[in-house]
Amino acid sequence: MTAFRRLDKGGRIDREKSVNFTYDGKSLGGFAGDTLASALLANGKTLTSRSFKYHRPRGIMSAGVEEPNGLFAINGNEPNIPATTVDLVEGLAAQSQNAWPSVDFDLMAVNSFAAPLFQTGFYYKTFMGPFKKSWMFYEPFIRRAAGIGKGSCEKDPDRYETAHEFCDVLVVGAGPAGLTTALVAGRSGARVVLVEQDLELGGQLLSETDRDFEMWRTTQVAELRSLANVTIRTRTTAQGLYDDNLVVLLQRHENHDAARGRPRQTLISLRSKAIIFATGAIERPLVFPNNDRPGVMLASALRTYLNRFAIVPLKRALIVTNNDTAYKTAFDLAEAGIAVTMADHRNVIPSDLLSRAAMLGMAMFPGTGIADVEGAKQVTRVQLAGNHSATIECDVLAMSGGWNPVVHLTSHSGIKPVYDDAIAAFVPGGYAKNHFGAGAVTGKFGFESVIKDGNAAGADAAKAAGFDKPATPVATIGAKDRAYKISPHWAPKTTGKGKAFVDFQSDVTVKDIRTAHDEGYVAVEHLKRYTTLGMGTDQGKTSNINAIGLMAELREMPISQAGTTTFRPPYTGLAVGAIAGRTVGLHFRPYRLSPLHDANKAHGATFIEAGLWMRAWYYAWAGSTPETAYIREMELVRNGVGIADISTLGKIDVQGPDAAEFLNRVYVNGFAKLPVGRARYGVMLSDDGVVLDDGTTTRIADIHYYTTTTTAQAGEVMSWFEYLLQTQWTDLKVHVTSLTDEWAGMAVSGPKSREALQLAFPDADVSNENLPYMGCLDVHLDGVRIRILRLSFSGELAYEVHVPAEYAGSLWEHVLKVAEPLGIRPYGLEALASLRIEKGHVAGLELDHRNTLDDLGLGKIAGKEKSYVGKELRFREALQAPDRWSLVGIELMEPDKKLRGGSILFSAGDEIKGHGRGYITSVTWSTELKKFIALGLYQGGLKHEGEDIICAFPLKNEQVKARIVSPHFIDREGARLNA
Amino acid sequence: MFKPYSALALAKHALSPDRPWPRAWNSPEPKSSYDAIVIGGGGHGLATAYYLAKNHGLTNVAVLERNYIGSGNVGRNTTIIRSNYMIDGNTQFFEHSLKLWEGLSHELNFNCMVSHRGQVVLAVSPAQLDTFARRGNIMRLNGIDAELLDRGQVMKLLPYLDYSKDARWPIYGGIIQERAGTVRHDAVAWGYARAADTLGVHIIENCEVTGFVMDGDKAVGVETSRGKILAGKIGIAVAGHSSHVAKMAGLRVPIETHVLQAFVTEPVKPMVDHVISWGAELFYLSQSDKGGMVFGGHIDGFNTYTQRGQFPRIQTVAECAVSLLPLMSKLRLLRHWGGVMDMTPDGSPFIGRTERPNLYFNGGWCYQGFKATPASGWTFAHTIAHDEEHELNRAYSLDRFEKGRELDEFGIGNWTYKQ
Amino acid sequence: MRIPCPHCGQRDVGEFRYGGDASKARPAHGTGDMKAWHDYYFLFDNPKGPHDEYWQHVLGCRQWFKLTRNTATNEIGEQP
Amino acid sequence: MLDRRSALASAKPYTSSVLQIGEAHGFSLLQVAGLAKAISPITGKLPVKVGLAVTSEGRTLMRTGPNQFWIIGPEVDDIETKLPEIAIITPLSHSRTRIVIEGEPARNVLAKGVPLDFHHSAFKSGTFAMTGLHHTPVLVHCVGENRFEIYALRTFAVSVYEWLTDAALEFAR
Repeated sequence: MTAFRRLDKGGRIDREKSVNFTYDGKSLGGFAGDTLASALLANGKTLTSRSFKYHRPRGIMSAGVEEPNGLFAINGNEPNIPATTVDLVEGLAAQSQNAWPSVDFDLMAVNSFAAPLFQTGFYYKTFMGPFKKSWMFYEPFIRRAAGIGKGSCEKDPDRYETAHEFCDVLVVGAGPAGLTTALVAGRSGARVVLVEQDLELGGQLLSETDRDFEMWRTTQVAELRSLANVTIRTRTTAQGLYDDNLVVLLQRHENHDAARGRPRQTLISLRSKAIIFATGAIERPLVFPNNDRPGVMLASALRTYLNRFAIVPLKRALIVTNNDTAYKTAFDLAEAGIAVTMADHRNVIPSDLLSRAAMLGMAMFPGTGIADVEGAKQVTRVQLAGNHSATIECDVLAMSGGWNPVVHLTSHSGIKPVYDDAIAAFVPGGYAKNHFGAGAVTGKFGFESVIKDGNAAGADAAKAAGFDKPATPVATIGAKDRAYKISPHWAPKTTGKGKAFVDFQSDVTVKDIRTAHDEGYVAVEHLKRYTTLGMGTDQGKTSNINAIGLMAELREMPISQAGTTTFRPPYTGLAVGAIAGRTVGLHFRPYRLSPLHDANKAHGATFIEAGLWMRAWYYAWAGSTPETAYIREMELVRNGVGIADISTLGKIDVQGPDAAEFLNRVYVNGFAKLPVGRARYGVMLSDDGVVLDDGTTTRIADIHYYTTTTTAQAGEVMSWFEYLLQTQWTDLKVHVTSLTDEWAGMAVSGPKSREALQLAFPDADVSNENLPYMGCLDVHLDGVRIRILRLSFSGELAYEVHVPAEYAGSLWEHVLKVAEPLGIRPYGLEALASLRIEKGHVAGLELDHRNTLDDLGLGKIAGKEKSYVGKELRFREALQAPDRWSLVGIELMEPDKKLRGGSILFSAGDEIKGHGRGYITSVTWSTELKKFIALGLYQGGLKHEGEDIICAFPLKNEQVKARIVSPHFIDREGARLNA
Repeated sequence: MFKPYSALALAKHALSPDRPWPRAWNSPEPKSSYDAIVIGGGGHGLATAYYLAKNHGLTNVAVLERNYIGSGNVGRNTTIIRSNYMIDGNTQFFEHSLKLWEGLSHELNFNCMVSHRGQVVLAVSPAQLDTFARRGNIMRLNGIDAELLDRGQVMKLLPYLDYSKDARWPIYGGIIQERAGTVRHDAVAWGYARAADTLGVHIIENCEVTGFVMDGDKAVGVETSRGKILAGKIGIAVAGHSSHVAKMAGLRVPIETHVLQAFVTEPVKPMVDHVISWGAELFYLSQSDKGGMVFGGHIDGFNTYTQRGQFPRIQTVAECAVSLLPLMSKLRLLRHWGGVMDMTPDGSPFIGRTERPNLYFNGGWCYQGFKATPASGWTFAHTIAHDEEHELNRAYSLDRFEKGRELDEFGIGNWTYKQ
Repeated sequence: MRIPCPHCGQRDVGEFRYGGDASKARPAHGTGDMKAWHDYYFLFDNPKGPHDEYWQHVLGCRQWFKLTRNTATNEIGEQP
Repeated sequence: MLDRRSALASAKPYTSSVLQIGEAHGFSLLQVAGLAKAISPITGKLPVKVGLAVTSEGRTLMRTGPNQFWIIGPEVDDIETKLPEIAIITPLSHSRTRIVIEGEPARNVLAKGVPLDFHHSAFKSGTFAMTGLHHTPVLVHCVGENRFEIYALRTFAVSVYEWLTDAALEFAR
């Protein structure tokens, strides 16, 4: 069966270039310039899809982005694409959806017979029993039936790009209004961007036959293309409008090739000083029984298929309308030799239309609408009702219920559309500053008035963008506009037997809307959510306004009171991949590499992600798994000497006359009296009195300090310092600069570390006397200034060697080489983190912004007399409670078992339930104690030293016995540090 | 006239379609006074009214909604329910909520499509897996289901995630709560409204509260766009606008209003059977029963009452979606929207009495308002009815910061200006 | 949204870090009791309308500055 | 012997007939904070506002903050020793990796990731902007019609470079 055929000539298709494509695996042909929709129609494919709920046969209904029915899977990996938006390209593979075994013969159509059960609210009223969780039984069936197309689990082979753009005037839409405004603004000298979702400029003009229109169009386009300050982007959709005139555009590229870096789509974030919305209008369907049969389409779409794609109904078209615009379709069809019958809801039809219709031999039925549409798989017969009852045999039924201005973008800014009685549709409810509307979007449908409107809007927008020299207006063609007259018709008073669809894609009928009304779901949002109206991939472009009109009728109130709907971005479906662009996979977030990265790699490091950093986790010399390698690395440090990359530490240069006062304020402990050349451990709090970070600060000179922070909090602390200095303590003369990237750091640790340093820096005096614990020494090697701090995270005799980053690699190799006789080797993050557990140093897992100084056993370092950030709130009642969970060491008492991070702690006599008395933060095997040890927080803390506890890990059904001990597992007296 | 919902009723109705279904809830004129008023016809307000009537026999109750019911965050969230909380005070509350979800459709005679499809939280480092283990262990110790998953188990369960060498952060494992899942969010508002209405509660839409009627320190009624209404007790449940309404009663609260965006794609056949959350960045996704991928991320990061988000956040969330689930790349976003939310300094809510007698406060829900709905209503009703906190909401007092009793479930400090 | 950095000009919101209510007066260092600090740190006016606030041009010049933004519209006015 | 090693030492070179992307070694970077009038006798005339750079005597002076300047000099520069005591001086030569992108598509490539107006009329030679590229802070300095120098944080340099060369893949040979 076919309802359409292609004419031998005419249209804008390029008949020289034939294009082959497949539809459900069968090869078909079309021409360049076709859309998938036009090519399918030209091939006689009237029935192209099945509806969502009832699996009713459906055909293509529109010629634009509003298409609710004709959705296809494209090239096997892109579901639900409207055929009307797909340019026909060689090799395109289109697959029909939601039907089994085929759209022609769909067994799921059985749903139609159960339709009375699938009434609105069906799900909410059933599937509640018999058990509490009964939905779990029904859900898989419902889910399988839901969804339209199938997604692909394969990785997307295409590439997506993002771009930023700026301009003075953005024009959205290149119909008559858009072309006019763009040209006027362009003539003013403004930087103009004109975007059009179609592949050609002209909008509705592309469907006209009049030569004057075409001449006008080509003239304006030619001038636009000649202006250097005008950028034209076709195949580009304005998807959303965001604050401060950010418009998100999606550009689709013809020649995409991921391997050669050519994106399939580019998402452009464009900021324009002024914006002109020339977005046009979308024709509205009429609602009548069986208005969804294949072959029922919008009147303007039928005209587009005729004039742009040279496709006509086989023999006869019936056109039903409530306004004048459908007559253009009727006349064009009649002139193309197609028999046309016209049904008009209006009793009185303008006389010029009547006489032209008579001249063309059209049958006219005023005051008449549609009672029913027959035809199992496509329209065959239509029954008219009203002033005239008749049965018309036809191939195609075209309908026009009026026009809905495309107000989506204007309402993205939060300005609600308002109902305009004159055109029976919603228009923008106003414009934000520097926003302008032109053409059909404002409710003006005549060509001459649109051009006039466009000239004004173009000049206004240019002026708003700062280009106020008067520009020559764009000429019209001197035709006379006819007034737009509409007699709105929302729905038949009675629907008879056939379903009258309001939302084609979601299968929402007039009856469903009545049901929603009966049950009180009358607010527009309730109506949408209860019936799923407008929730499909077409976003309700053809259904929302009809539904509002119908609901207003049911509620017996004007549409303006019944409410409007909120339009949310994006305007059309927007691939998530296009939004993400190239910022996916390996490029999802930048990675941060230590200046020693290459050196680490050369020494066999295995890396691990730590925030953005890639850190050396463990080294090949020690083994091939982290679980065992770190133990060898720990032994190296405890018994000999190791070297570790600590470049990720945050480093801050603090300089200025008030540097000491500043540090004194931010740290709980004092820094004013720190002698030059000495370092001190410090802890800082947030205003709430909770620990923010810790680190060491070294006094380089009287008014110059070098501060380190933890790796994780480096950015936070830097920003906090800047906040305090720039907004709160503006009287303090201090300047802070991040040195995290300037300086690399390496820890040289272990009893032989001094020997190693001496070998590395033979000219320096690194003796205990000259460089005692917490001392600082600047040395020079090959003319490079290197800073040695005697600090220890491991608890051993240890040094931090800080060096300008570009010298780090060669210094690292130098130290490893000269100290080789001492057995020096690198150790990684896992060993670093484990060594500090043995020493009882807190780190990220303990500094989780829930703990106080006292919780971490650091209360004694806070100055009693001095003030510091967080001091006041630190003393809040519950933060001082004696039974707070605080830092303890934990020793495993069952040697054949394991301690695990995240274990919950209980006292030996406790029932094992609830929240316990604490938990384990960090665990390691202790090479010194030859057992598992851990740090944790425990209610009452070290008051319970020596007590037996249970570490519960119910996720693995484990409970182990352990004991509370001091967190300083080794060298409590600090003999090693001070050695 | 209440007419129970069931398959049988539906079949009967199908046979005699001319007898319309009754209204789901009525639309009464407000009376001049009630025993109790709940300000806010969202999920929490409606649930509160329902439990006031059901659990405490208080039926002379009105819910005042300035718009249509469910027009706030109950209709704007990503529909996730779960009870994986580890801080004492949160754990029991959210578990109670999940238990109420389990029987909710039954209880309300309204199918809210409570789907216990399981939530998987993915860890991107061994240390993160340890912190998840702590959470899971606490859950198990409180009778809540949780299972730890290693990488292999995650691969088996969620084969479509990116496990390739191109993944910026490899997945080390995860934790699953099988009982967690999703709920048809709008149905929750409708279901509670219908059930409360059946018990005699007045649901009054298009009624905006513009002020309080005070007798000294005591709140005795409200001024509304539909006139003055007196009440013995008044509960505020207007998350998103809590500060605004509290201010009318002279209260300053630890809340800032932020926008959280949510996203939905076109509907496709089932691909994702769980709720998925990611440890690399805040990101969560599930596939609705209708087939759309519903997902979200962080708040935009500054206070605003505009229900629209900033595009950089949209990009961030899309980047997460495609990086974690490559299948998301070709799926098309159909809508995104913003909900305005009460953010509190510690990320936990408030339910309790205020310094004004007879005035009760419920707000500060941050990211977790939806999943809390039943327990919030349950405990708030208790607090209003008995003028004292239920043991489940004792931790949620408005003055907890003065006492240093923060409930910092996520351990990141002050939410309100952290991005 | 675009934020006017007083030093670098109009920039995208993504380059900035938000710093909260700038109308709240932080007690001078070393002064203020627990209540004053509590109110400063934990309570918010949270107006729906003009809001003085801090921003840092964190991906730019790193300067903190104040501006007034209408939280009902996100429109940014003059610097207070 | 200690030697300087670039963060991009092991980065894959980018080749194209229309676009060059690579590292520009051999500079020193001194950050100076302090009163312009105290510094200018040594440095020469300083730029009047943030975003402007002036080049004199082999050095480029950039105003990077209301009261802060960058002095980009030759790899070995003695200016630090000449500056007055009152200035707060922070050597930052190692903290930044300088990546040059030059060629007709340079502006388009940068506009893929940087939310700034790269139109010739808007981003002119002699101006710079501190901004973000792929979530990292960068300073983008326009040094010719289609030539830009990007100062990236050293530890992010590989990421920034890979981002740039990936963005420029469509122009690669």
